[in-house]
Amino acid sequence: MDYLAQGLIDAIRLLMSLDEETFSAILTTLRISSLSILMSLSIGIPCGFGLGYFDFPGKKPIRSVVDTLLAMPTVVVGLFVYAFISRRGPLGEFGLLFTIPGIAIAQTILVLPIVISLTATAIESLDRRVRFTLISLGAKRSQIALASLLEARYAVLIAVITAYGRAISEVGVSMMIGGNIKWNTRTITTAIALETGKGQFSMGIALGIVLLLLAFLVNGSLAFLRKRS
Amino acid sequence: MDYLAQGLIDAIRLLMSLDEETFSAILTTLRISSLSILMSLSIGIPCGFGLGYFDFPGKKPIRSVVDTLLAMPTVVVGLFVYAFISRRGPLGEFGLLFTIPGIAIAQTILVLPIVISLTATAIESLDRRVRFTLISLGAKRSQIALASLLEARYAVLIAVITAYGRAISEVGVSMMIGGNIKWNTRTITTAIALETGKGQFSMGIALGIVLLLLAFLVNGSLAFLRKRS
Amino acid sequence: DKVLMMATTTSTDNTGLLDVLAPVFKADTGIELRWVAVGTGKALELGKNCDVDVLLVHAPDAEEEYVAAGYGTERTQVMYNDFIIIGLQEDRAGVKGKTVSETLRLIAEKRAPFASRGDNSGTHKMELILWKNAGLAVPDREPWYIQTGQGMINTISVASERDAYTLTDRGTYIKYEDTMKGNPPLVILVEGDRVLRNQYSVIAVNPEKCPTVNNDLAKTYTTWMASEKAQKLIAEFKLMGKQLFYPNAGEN
Amino acid sequence: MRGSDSPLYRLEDLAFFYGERFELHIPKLDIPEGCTIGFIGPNGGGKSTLLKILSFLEHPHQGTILFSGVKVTPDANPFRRQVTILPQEPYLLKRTVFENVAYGLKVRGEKQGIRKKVHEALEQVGLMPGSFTSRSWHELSGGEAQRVALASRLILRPRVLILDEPTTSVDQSSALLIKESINACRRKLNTTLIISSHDHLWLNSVTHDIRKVYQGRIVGFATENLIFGPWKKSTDSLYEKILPDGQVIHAVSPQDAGATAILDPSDIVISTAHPDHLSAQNTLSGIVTQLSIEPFSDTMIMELNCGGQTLLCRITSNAARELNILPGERVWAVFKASSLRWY
Amino acid sequence: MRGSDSPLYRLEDLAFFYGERFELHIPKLDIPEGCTIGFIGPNGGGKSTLLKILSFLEHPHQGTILFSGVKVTPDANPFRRQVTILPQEPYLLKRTVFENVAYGLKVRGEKQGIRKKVHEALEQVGLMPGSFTSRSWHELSGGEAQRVALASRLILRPRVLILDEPTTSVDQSSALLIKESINACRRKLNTTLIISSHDHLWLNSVTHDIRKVYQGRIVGFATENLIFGPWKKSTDSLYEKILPDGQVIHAVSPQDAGATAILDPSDIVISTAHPDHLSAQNTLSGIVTQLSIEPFSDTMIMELNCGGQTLLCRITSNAARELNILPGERVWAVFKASSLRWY
Ligand SMILES: Nc1ncnc2c1ncn2[C@@H]1O[C@H](COP(=O)(O)OP(=O)(O)OP(=O)(O)O)[C@@H](O)[C@H]1O
Ligand SMILES: Nc1ncnc2c1ncn2[C@@H]1O[C@H](COP(=O)(O)OP(=O)(O)OP(=O)(O)O)[C@@H](O)[C@H]1O
Ligand SMILES: [Mg+2]
Ligand SMILES: [Mg+2]
Repeated sequence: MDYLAQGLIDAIRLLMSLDEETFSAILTTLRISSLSILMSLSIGIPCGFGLGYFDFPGKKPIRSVVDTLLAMPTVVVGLFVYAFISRRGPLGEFGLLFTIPGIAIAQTILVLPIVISLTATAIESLDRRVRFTLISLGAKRSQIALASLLEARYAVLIAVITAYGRAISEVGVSMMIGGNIKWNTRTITTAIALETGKGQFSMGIALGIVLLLLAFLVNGSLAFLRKRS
Repeated sequence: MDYLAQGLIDAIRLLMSLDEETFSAILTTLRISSLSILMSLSIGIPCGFGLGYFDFPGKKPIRSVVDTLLAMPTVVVGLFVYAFISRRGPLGEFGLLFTIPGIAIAQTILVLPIVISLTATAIESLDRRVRFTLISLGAKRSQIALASLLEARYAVLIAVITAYGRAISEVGVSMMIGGNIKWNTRTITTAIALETGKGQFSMGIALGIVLLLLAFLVNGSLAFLRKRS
Repeated sequence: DKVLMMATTTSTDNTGLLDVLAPVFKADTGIELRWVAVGTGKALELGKNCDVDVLLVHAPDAEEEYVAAGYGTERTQVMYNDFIIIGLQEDRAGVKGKTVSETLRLIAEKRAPFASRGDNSGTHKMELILWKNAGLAVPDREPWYIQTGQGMINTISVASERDAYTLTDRGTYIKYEDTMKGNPPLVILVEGDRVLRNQYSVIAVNPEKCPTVNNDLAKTYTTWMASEKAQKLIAEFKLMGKQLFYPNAGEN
Repeated sequence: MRGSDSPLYRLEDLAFFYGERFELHIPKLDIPEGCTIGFIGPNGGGKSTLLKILSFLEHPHQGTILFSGVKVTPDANPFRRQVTILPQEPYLLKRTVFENVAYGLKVRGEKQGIRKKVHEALEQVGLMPGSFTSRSWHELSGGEAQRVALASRLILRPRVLILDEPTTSVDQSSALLIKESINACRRKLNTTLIISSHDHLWLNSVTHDIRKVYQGRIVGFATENLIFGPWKKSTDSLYEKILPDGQVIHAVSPQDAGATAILDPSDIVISTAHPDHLSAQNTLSGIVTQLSIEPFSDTMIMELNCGGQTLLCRITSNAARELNILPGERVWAVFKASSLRWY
Repeated sequence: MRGSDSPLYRLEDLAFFYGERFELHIPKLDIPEGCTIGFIGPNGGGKSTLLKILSFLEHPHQGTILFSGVKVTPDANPFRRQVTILPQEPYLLKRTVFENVAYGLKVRGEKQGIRKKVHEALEQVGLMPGSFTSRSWHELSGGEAQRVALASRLILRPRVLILDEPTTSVDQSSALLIKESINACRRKLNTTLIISSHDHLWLNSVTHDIRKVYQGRIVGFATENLIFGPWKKSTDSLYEKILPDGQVIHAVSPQDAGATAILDPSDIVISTAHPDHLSAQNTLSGIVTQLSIEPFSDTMIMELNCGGQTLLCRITSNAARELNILPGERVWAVFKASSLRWY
């Protein structure tokens, strides 16, 4: 119990003292999660729209596969990506292992199913009249996609928030691909894992609080978007 | 790359040889995830309904907090629960640490935000006429909740699937609270972490495939429900 | 900028030793040392895949195998610490001061809880050797034998929650003592046996198998670690006023 | 509780706002039990808002509602199940037609005879149960959906049945059927009916107590003509509105240029030739577009199109017979400037 | 491409199914450019389905559609932007009224003068731009929403404007306005108008080419009476249907007991006294409920209520004048059993 209280105190101290190590981890976390969320949205939202909007043969099996991939453990994604980007892997020459882009790619793969599945559901849950209305007003395919996503904006936003939450809080991928290298690829979550591994539970809690604060700020700015739209 | 191919072969071997260790982990995984998903649904769906359906002061801040908790790292949840149920914690006397119910409780806390947030969004995305229709047909509060959830069944189902995916694939909580004790609290994901730590990457992949197969079966039965409804 | 990529075991990282050595190494040689702290098995695997330039590990048998298979060169021992057996003060199996083999026999006989890392780490491999030395089969499904499959600190936590004995390296134990504010529930019961020595070595990844590795930097690092300066730093590294590692480069 | 002397609904000094934009204000309205009351009026007048309040779906921001003598509070309302509304845009639950119609019974815990009741309700709205019960909610045409929604209200045999434009997108013979069903409700169960509609003829055939709702107020009765502004000053005391074809309506002192005038159809005199030497300031020429009987009376409503402005005029059947006017003929409508009351 | 000899639409042997339950079947239909065509008929007849096909939202399962001579394919359709439909239950995008009305222009890449066009379109449907443009989609009454949806179609100035029951829940003066707006479209832009409605009078005032859609078929013209079964054999060659008040309609050899008969209003003779010694087998007594002018002709439509069965009868204006019949009076409708054609 003590370490929860102590963790809170440590969290304040970490932030107040502008602790350099913590800030390096915060920055790395933000960089990776922004990169991965941008990539996963730009791939996942179009895919999710297509999966939710169109009827095509094989739609149901694809949907099942995507839903199943929601259960993909981070470590497995990590191993999978590692197999490709390790020096001996087919993409070894790009030197992505132990780098921020490397982690971001793996995180993208991790959260893509969330983005796709939740976006598809958001589009499927739309009033069936949306489609006909947009077509009859003359919208072309990409305009239909954009307008449908706007109609489903709350549900799409929550897809984004869920995906972001998953990306920022995962540790398996960052550990496996990033290597938790201090000043370099150490994220808040890998730092938490490290501290916990050392038995520094209060420090782990403190970093956890820092992470949640970060997520709160990010969500706050998204909620601001939500209000404006 | 070899790991992937080798992993696939290992996965088949594991399942064909009815490997006892693997089956113990599968069983533990199923037990824990069923328990935690049942608990999180029975708490989360009513809360999510309330958050999506009613207007009350403080609704927005609560929503923000729930959305933020989507970014809660598993290790932090683990630490948090550990603080309560460890011997020295306030709930130490129940001896929940290193037990399946203990892990299930922690997992419940982990996936609750997903269930609440996605259910609330599902309810909010409903046609605004649903509420008036149900009231005017004479539905009482709990009947309104049930019927609204049924109206939003696709979106609620995907909330369940996402939560299930998160529960079955997480490792931090199972490790921290379960202790990864062989023949006892070792789940597929903690086994993956172990094998990966040992450098047995192909075994990690193999277990990952086993996990995904499990998830596929569970989703399949849910999809069957979806069809029938 | 010269960057040397190293895979090491968690103990060197968790204790903070590398945080002391790396800046000095950089000042001396201009090389930046970056390391990933993982289990020994995984560290060796990273070496096999050419993802790191050098290894700092403590599993002599696996290391020899690794070098013999041609994955590594210039295995150089740099330091050691030792393993200890810890348990509750009450010591229900009455092992305090006994030899290691006797200790294990007593534990098995009394069916006293024993936490094993069960993760193929250096510590785990040592434990397996100890069971063998004691003439006992390695327990598996005994209810008193808890296989955690986790890191050392977590295994100690499990042991303390379950009132179990466990085998640990001294460095981690001192760290644990530190976090418990000097008043840990588990105390040292058995120590000092020659077999309990925990040897750390540096191995360079073989440039013939991995053309992309920085073998020069690895060599520089190996030499530096064996240098008097580094050896002195290791000897002076203390936690709670206690020495964690004993330099032994060049010794056999 | 259920005082026989107090009306079923008593609204007092009631107000409901949508921001600054719209205010429904009803100083007083009594609705006796067992009566049928109709509301008509232009779009955005406030009919739906009023009906939502009467069905306890919305609570007024000011004033009180007494329901059979008991004050209605915003929350837990013991009368909720006695009142049911068919909204203007009914929503069908994403289930089969059968389940939609049966839902209200199910939530009331009824278990027996549901099947039979559902079939009856569907028949009441002209849908053959055999072909409809097992359909899914989306396998219906617009009018069929409207009627399923109505059936799911009729089946409840409520004390008060509130219908917001029940005949939109319903065909004429079904509209007749619906009229009969709701009349049967009233006769057999003494159901109080509150109905809004734009279909004047249909509403007229269901009730003769039709109120007009305009700009959030109940402004008299259905057949009244509304003449909208703008008005501009012509002579000292007179204001005028120019119709699209150039004819002019004169009025006395509107409050402002945009004011709306109310003209009672009984205040209009019809002439088959252009009248001369008349004291009334307004003489409009128009084409008769429709003649219809007014129920429960010996009068007739004549609809004129006076250069784009529709005027309803009330004449006795005898007068109609004597004048021998038929749709398509030109007549003159004569009324005093002072007959225009200001809303 | 745009052959002046080929009609705008040519439907040939077209069929559309909803499972086994419903089949729309149109052997042949031509719609010339610039015309106005109306569809009327009972609920579930297939009007909306037909209009969806004509607006390329659904593709028929069989048969061909030629649009200005070019065969229409299910996918990428070059004509899609030339045709727009106001669906039966219009959907407003979750945006402001302004953005809803402007959407069609925006997707067409228009940037200039949008504001002005939106204001014009809103005025066309009788909504004051000042008070409506900035409202959110849900801050509207039912009729206002309907009219915003219409405005967002009118603004497109389409080659073909398809309206599925455009006046539902719209008040009477707005219905007049809408009529004028769509007439202006036709006059100024030569827009082809395809309209379904249950409001016979309103539709009649917009077009005189009204077809009846019944059970998935286009079965002639609007004013035709439909007399539904059941029929039962009475004498050797005659079948009869008994009306609710006991009167009987006789017919010759229906295909089956449930068959529906079509009766042309011109085939009915009206008498003010009970006619004797007539050869026609059918003599029904009824009350005149309505008289209305038929546009573009010298005839009138008289609506009778014969014990629950509505009958439309066509008489010349002269005949109406001579007989001096007014709504509310009792008359007799006389027609031959053989006038009943079978659908
Ligand atoms: N949710 C809302 N927010 C703001 N204004 C609203 C809202 N709903 C309705 N209004 C406005 O309130 C007024 C009354 O609306 P109401 O729906 O009661 O009219 P109505 O008489 O039923 O009209 P209609 O004949 O078109 O159905 C209208 O001017 C409308 O624009
Ligand atoms: N999605 C659907 N699935 C199955 N049947 C349908 C579906 N949509 C409509 N139908 C059926 O097809 C028939 C024609 O429907 P349609 O909507 O075209 O009728 P309509 O003439 O527009 O009727 P209304 O006047 O009620 O709007 C109806 O019998 C209806 O029940
Ligand atoms: Mg309304
Ligand atoms: Mg229709």
